[in-house]
Amino acid sequence: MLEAVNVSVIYEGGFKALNGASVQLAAGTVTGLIGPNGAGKSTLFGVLAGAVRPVAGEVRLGGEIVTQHGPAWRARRGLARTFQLSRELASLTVLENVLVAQPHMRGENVLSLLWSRRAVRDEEDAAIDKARALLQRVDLWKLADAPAGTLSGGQKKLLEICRALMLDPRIVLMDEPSAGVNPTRIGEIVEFVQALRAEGTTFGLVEHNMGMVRLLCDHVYVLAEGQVLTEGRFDDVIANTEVASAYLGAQS
Amino acid sequence: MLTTYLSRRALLATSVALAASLASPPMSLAQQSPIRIGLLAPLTGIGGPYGQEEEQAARAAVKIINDAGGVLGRSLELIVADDETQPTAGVAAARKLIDVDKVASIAGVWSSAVALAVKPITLEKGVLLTVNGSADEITDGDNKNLVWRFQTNGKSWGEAFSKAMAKDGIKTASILVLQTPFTQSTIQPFRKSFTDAGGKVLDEVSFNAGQPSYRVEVERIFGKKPDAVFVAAYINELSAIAKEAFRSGYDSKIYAFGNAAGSNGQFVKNVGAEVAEGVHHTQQVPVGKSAAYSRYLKEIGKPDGTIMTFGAQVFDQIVLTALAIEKAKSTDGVRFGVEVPALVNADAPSIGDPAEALKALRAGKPFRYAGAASDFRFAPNGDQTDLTFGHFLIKAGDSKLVGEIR
Amino acid sequence: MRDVVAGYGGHPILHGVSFSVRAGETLVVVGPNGSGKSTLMKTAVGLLRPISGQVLFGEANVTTLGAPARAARGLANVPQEANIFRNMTVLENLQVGYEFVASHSAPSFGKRLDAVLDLFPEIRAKLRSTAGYLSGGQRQMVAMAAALMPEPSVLALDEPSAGLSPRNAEILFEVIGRVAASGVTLLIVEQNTRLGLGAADHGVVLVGGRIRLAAPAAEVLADPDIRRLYLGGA
Amino acid sequence: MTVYLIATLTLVAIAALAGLALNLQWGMGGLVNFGLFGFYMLGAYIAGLLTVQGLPPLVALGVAMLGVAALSALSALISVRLSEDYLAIVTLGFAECLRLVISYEGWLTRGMLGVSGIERPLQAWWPRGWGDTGFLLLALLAVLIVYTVLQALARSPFGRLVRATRDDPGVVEALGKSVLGVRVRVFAIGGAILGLAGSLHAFYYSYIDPTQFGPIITAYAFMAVVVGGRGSNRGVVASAFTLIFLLEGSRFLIDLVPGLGASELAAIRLFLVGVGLVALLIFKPDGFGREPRSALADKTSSRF
Amino acid sequence: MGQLLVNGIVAGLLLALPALALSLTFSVLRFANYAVGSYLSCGAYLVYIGNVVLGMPLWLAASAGAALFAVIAVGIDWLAYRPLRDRGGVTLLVASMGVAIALENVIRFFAGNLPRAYNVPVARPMRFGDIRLNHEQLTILVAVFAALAVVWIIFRFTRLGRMMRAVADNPDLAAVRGISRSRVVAYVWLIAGMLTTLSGVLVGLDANVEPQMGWTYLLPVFTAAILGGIANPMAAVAGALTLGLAEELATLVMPVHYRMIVTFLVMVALLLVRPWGLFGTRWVTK
Repeated sequence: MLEAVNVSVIYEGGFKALNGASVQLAAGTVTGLIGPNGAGKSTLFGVLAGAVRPVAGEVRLGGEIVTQHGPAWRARRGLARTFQLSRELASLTVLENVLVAQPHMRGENVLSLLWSRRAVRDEEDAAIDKARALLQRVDLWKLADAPAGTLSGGQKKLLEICRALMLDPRIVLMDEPSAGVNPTRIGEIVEFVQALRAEGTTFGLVEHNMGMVRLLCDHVYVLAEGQVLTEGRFDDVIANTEVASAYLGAQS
Repeated sequence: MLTTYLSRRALLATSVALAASLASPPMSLAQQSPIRIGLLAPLTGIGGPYGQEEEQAARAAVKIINDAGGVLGRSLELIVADDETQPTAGVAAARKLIDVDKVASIAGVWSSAVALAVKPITLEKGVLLTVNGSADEITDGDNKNLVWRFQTNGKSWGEAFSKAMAKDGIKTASILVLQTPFTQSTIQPFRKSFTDAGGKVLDEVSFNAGQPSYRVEVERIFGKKPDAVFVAAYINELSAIAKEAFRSGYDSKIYAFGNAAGSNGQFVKNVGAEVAEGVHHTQQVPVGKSAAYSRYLKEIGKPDGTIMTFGAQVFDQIVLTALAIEKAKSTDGVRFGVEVPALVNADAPSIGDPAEALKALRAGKPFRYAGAASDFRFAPNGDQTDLTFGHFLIKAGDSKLVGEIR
Repeated sequence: MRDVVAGYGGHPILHGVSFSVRAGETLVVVGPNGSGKSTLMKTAVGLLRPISGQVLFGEANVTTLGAPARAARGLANVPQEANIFRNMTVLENLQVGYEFVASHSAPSFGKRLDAVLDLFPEIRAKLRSTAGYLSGGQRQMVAMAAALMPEPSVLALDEPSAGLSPRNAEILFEVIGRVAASGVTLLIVEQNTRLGLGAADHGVVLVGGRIRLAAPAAEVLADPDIRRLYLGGA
Repeated sequence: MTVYLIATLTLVAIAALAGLALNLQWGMGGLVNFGLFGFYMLGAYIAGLLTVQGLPPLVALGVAMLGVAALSALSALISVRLSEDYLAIVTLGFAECLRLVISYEGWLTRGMLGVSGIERPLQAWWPRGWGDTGFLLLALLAVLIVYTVLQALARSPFGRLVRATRDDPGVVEALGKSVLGVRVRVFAIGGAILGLAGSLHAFYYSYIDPTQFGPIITAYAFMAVVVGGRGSNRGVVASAFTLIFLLEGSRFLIDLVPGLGASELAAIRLFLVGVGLVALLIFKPDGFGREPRSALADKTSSRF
Repeated sequence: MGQLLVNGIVAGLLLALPALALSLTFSVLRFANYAVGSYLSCGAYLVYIGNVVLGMPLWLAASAGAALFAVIAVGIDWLAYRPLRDRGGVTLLVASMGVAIALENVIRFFAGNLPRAYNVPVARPMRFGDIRLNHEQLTILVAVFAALAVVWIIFRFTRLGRMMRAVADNPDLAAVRGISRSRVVAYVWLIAGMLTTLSGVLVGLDANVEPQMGWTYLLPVFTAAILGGIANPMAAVAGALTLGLAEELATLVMPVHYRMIVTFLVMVALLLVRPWGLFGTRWVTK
């Protein structure tokens, strides 16, 4: 579905964030990326989403080479993402944050605003219904009118997830969705993801919460120093001593 | 210079107070409300160096008229507004003068751009407009006798320069021109007249007001070593350019406008006698020898021989406005505007002193007013005609008249 | 640290945290991402003022002091990630580490430079290089070396192993061991539980902005909760 | 006095339009357009030159709006790669260069001589002597229309997208929307309004020349937006009103403070403009108005 | 041609000091100070008072003026910029525009619009073969190089320089390393104030002292600083020289009055191709 082949990223100043990493997100599965901080997980997400351009390697989306296309192009083809550090649109309300993600809004076209006001209004009503369903699920609907900048860290994470899902994506890349989120809410995220996977959505997941990774991920990649250390089923990967020493620190 | 400026401000304040006190004492004048005359002067902006001069001249003229008993038995009151040498500000200020202060005329409009912007309003409201700007467009169209130019137009001045150069045996010349309507309007006539007389124009460069440096322009123009350079600019730019040419080691003669190079000795003060040495300038005369001009200088306390063209023009504007009002027995611009040309074009003995002219007018004696700035006639369109230009040369820090051009 | 509540924009991330580090010992704070480790570190070194609670250093209450003032009292800090001056040379980094903090009674710059370079022999050859161009491991060494220059009594390390390969992380913790042996008190926030706790005397486990467990390092390492947190066991 | 009031109100209307345009570009869109006066000038010139060529003034006005919108859109194309401070200096440079070109390309623009005799639209409609009042009504109508349109835009999904782009363009990209597209549209609409303001300027003065247009126009627009509250259209209109009346009112100071010359007074006036701008930023960071939200979102949530 | 190069270098040097001041303040404060031009004018007028009104020799007036304006620059920061420090670059940008307007009109109020000149005799140029160098140009050469050398030495080799570079590089880490940011900010304004005053004097020597003098320098100064990479002070000097030469040489092929368009085009082209400057390094942080 979505894959990166031998991608390398060098930041100006010579820092090699990725060094020939390859990952593959199979359709309808949840793929986990784990590894220590600074291993290049978020950079790899950036490459997959189109926000970071690799110096080498290529990215394929549904078999098509999309390396040269930016994040907006990929998003229009059903690729949604969340960010490691929440990037809420601070001055917009919670509801607006989610609504803005709704694709194909005619109301965003200035001329349609003039000619087809009725259609615009209907579209907006439909979008609000959809947003409400999402927000209610994560218990944010009660804050729909609050500026997003006033939310807590965990709430922002949830809001980001809702915003990504608003795109009706085929693929969702979630960068540490559980960070800062209240443990009881983590369960909801898990349910959310499982339900959508059942409908055929593909997920990529960067996560430090191993419980969540174990519950969700069909396939796991371990990254360290910009390279894929190993990959496989979660339990197999965990059993790998090198992985353990790199990341988990558990002396088995 | 800062100190002289401050003291001049003090002087201004006292002269304001003086004018205010003068407005009341003569009992007969105080009975009726004064006739208001507007002065739309360039107190700031690129015309800034000339704004004070205009205001001083206008106050002098008003004082002389009021001392002579005022007009129609009423005193004159001068209302000054700043046009910032900028059309938008000029329009706003003119609206205030017309709509709030109810002035009968607006004098002293220095910038052609401001004049062009203000003209439609004064025409609509029937207010007399006397200008110092020389762009041809100012007097174009049907002006209902409401617009009069107290300044030579660009054409005659440009030709005067070419004649002055021809007299000095100049074969090659280059042109450095500031981007304003007035300065530009002199260039084509100069070029044509100069080449017709067999001269050769090597190069022409235009520049903007308030440039940080004029080195590039000077290098380009003086570098070709023409016999003379026509610097069509005001005092600020001329000062910078003359200095730059001097210290860059160039020797081409500089020809400049009298209001820039003569200007009350300010140019010599700016650049020093050594740099100013040998700078030519031309100016409509008889500045310096008319009765009206000496009366003006005396009133503002300047020694004879000081050249202050714009001031002299404003002086004439106010005096003629007053005379026209008296003659038409009306403060309605449409009615007294008609009288303006008659007052200078009449075939009668010349009078230069405003007080005497007023007396003659009241006595019904025929006369014509010979102005301070120039002994001119008015063409029907509002332009001055029949002008004589003086050709001056700066020597040892002083401007010397070296010839006349007609 | 006593009952510290801290966070950003009025939203607490730490909900009343208390612990202490005794002189000469090494304390490691572990916990999952988002548990408040970085916030705790920032509060400890003075980059973040707590909403309530106190920070004590030695006998003194330093709650209201900013980072420069705490540094001058001998609290050195190596932040996570951006922990060197990239446009400066290694030597300049060490100089900056020394000159604005060292007290007048401290040994001279030259003496300290020798002493610190003995701890980090790897960077001796790189003194003239621009720090930004070094490898991750070397940069981490430079950062620690710079922090140690003024001979601080306490060194606070924020995720020292972040971004390092397992091998480099192990090398780094060997060095940390050497530093600890030289008598410096260490406060380390670390994600690599085994390496971190392996080098520590005491461990603190932070979850959701609260302390879940505080015990000698070996005990913490053996705690089944920790295994569950990190391995996701049921 | 009434006449003077009418003149001042006309200036208020023109200033309000410029402020509204900036409020869209900077207030809502986060795009720092220091070159505002350049676009305004361009509008004035297109309208002025076409009118003196004999085109009906209203048609010239339309062309000016379209022309400035097109050029604004073009200049926004650069913006996508620039951070805010760079965009500010680039637009400022663009405007200054534009002024140079207008000053020197006399064959097209009549250079420093300026364009005179620009006819006002619909002058024949009004009875004699009511021309200024008629023009004021026209200008106020323009403000009303622009205000209504902008208010509707601000509350529409488009406005939401614009504000989202201001807050974080990276997120908007990640949501599949083109940031460049948004910026181009914002600049174009703002440009059309500036074209309108510039045209009205040309009609009002009936004479334009390059010296009428300078960075001070930009400064006034920024003041109007800062005072009015970034994003609040109502606030901008109100503050344009206050601002122009203060500035114009200060012309009367010369009659009250006899010790001061006009040049000193002009200096004091502009000094206060500068100090006022800084003081407002410090003491009234959010201005006096509030940014509109998308209407339906407001309506829906108020059901609770 | 040789003359053109000499003139271009001098023109570039005139830009170098304010460009340096601009990027110095930018690197530490992270905002583009639009008032840099007005600072230049203010400095020039202060020196004018010393030189002409009080009759001091120019070098003495320049030193006194630089010292005085340095303090004023710190004061302006304290009054206008410090309260806005946390509010982001754009707010400060707009504030600096307000500061610029205010300062320019303080000058207007006290000194009017008349151009003024320092009390320095005008002399014929020195000639070296075909190349002429006038005394002001020589003064500019010497003064700018001296100032640059001093700033470079401070920057590279002193404790103060390391302090400034540390804050510019990584303010949080600098705080951890015991450097007080507000102290560094004050020092930076002191230096920037002195540099702009000196450049004001040199611009005044080269042309006139007038209220608009700084504003006309604004665009080239920004271009020069951006050319060098705005957060990289020493590269700003290289940017200034490049721009000075480019402007001068451009007059060979296009009308003199369109020089500003050259500046503008250079800037836009550069921003599109290398937004981080010709000589700057781009550090990308996560």
